[in-house]
Amino acid sequence: MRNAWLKWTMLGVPALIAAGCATYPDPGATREIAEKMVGGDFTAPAPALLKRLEQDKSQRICSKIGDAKLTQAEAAEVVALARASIQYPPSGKLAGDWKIGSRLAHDGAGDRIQFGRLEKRKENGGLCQNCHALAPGEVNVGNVGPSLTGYGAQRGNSEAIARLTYEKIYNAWVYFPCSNMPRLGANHHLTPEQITHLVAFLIDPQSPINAR
Amino acid sequence: MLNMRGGLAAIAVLCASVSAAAQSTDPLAVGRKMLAEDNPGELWIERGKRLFHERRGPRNASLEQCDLGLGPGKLEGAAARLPRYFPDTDQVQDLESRLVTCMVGLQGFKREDIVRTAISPGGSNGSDVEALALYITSRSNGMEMKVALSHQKEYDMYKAGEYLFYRRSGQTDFACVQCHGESDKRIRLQDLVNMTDRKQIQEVVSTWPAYRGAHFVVRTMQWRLFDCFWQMRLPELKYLSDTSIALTTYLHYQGNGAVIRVPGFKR
Amino acid sequence: MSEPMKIRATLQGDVADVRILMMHPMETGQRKNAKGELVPAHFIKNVVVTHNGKTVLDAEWTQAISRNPFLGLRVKGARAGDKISVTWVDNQGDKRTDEVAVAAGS
Amino acid sequence: MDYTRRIVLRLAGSAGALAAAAAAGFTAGRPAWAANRNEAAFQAKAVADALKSIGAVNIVESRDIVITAPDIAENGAVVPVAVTSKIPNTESIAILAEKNPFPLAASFDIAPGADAYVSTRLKVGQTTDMRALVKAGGKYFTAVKEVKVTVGGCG
Repeated sequence: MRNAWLKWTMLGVPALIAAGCATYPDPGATREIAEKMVGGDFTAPAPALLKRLEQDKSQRICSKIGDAKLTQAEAAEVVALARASIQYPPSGKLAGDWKIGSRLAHDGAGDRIQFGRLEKRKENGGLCQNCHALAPGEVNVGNVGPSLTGYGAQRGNSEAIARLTYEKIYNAWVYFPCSNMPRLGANHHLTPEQITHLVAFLIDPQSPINAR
Repeated sequence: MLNMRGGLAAIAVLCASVSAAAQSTDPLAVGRKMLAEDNPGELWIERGKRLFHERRGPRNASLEQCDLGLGPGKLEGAAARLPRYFPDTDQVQDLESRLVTCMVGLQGFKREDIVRTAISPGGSNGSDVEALALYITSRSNGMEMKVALSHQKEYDMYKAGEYLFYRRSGQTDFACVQCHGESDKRIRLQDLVNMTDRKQIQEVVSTWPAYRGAHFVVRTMQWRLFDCFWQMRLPELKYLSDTSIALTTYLHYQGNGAVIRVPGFKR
Repeated sequence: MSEPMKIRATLQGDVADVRILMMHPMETGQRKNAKGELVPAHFIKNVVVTHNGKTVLDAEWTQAISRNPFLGLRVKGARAGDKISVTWVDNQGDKRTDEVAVAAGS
Repeated sequence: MDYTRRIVLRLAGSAGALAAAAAAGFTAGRPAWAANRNEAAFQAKAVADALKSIGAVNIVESRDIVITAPDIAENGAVVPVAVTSKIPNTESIAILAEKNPFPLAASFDIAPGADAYVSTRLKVGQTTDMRALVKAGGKYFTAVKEVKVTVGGCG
């Protein structure tokens, strides 16, 4: 019940209108007011970086307010857009080097903007550790996303699993439309090659994530 | 076990000593409690008070005539009702926005100079605005948050804030709600507040400005929002922007009833 | 030009619980500022706490003490109104003394 | 904002800063029970050397020393540590963060008959044993507690 209390406060609105007071703008007006704010309220060291604030179609669909639900048609559209976004590595090899993947999974930096500077590095981190449990016993891990401990040990490391895993990292919305998981490949936060290393980190039997 | 470099044959008895510290099951709890009990943010309050009453700026004036919504110089309870609409500026303003209006209007400071230095570097002595914002808010300590929506612009701000809370963009596809929409979630070890739960919103909005342990300075709500957008990999949120005030209006209004107790202590 | 310390001294039985916060950078001498210049070492070396003029604790500190330091101690045989005085001296010769009266416990 | 990370990394220091720091003294009017600053001990890079400089020999592990500190510290730049000694006639309490470049972080001389309790906050570069060294009745006692440091912070 995300916004139960909020709904409760909304009940007070008609009374206010009756009293001749100001009231909440309608959704269209709200959108206009808020989008105008977004257009003027941010700065970036390069104008092109301001484009990050613009929403693509999927992001617009996925920005549901409160408890509003995704319709089936919307979900289907997000999935179709996600499916179309996926690009595979030129080599065709979907599982790379789990050691590189481990480093990436524990790296939360890259591409942030503050005090007039863009945090540009050789490559962006994979951000995994921020939200997912990784190797058994690792303490400094988040829980916004599901635990990945034993990911490969439970699923194996077949070609089909490698492909599924690659696609989930590249664009999770193929399988979970509008989930909290960033579309790391589709948004060009990670390269296809980086994603193959993360795949290996998840499914390789040697990877610490699959340690017993 | 003793784990030391070099010859330590000097130690006579080698039984492992057990500390009585960790009775709690949460391994972080002991440290959090010890740090929060003695909050260095307290050191900023005196400074903010001095800055409020001192004659400063090109006009050599104090802030004693600053109207934060309850009349010139009236500080008790003022922060508890912010953001609010101010007819003289025809704007909805949060505490920091209104404070800057006073520093410009009464003391003659240049707005751009204040804005440039308002968010201090980590490990500095902090900015004047940070100290003033804490002092002013501390004058509402023990009082309930009581933000009202009555002017049309206040309603507009509230709804815009709600819209922005759920607006996803950028390369992480994040809106606020992606990290602050569920309870008992963490980014690494850092607890995330569920900003869709009234109790948790109240806990947050009543404890800013706060001493941020990792930065060794007092931080404000403006900073909190600014830093979230940084982590989301979005462009920099302008200090005192409408976006920041909309989000603050949205959160503060939902936090109504919370009892203000600043400075908070954040890890 | 140092900021005053924040000292709390509260009676619990005949022991004063003393908690001291100080504003000080406690620079290690190894940190670089935004311009890439080394920030010189600047830290409190010595802290002395007295109870009605009599020293009860004499501490030697290093750069390993955190920025905006905290010191907690307990003073036996204290009574409400007793004077607790704290003096710190840093490696650049800066010095500060602040004093409070012991408050009755709640 | 990786301020914490930077400050912790740069804790790996040189003896120079400490030596320079030795200059300004504060010894005048010091009571007889308070020792002068033992610069050699503070500049020691190994725990054993620090203990040697202090003159601590025949150190006995004691359960009468209680170290209160977090099992896991979220922020290595501010690790709270409190030490209580229940050993009669405690004269001083020293705190050593064993993995720090200069392990001896602080030393507290306690007036005869005063309460042997101190609480402070330390910068700790990495997961370490936190050691308390107590001098009481001319003898040395010790206890340790491990503190895991995750550095924390975003990014």
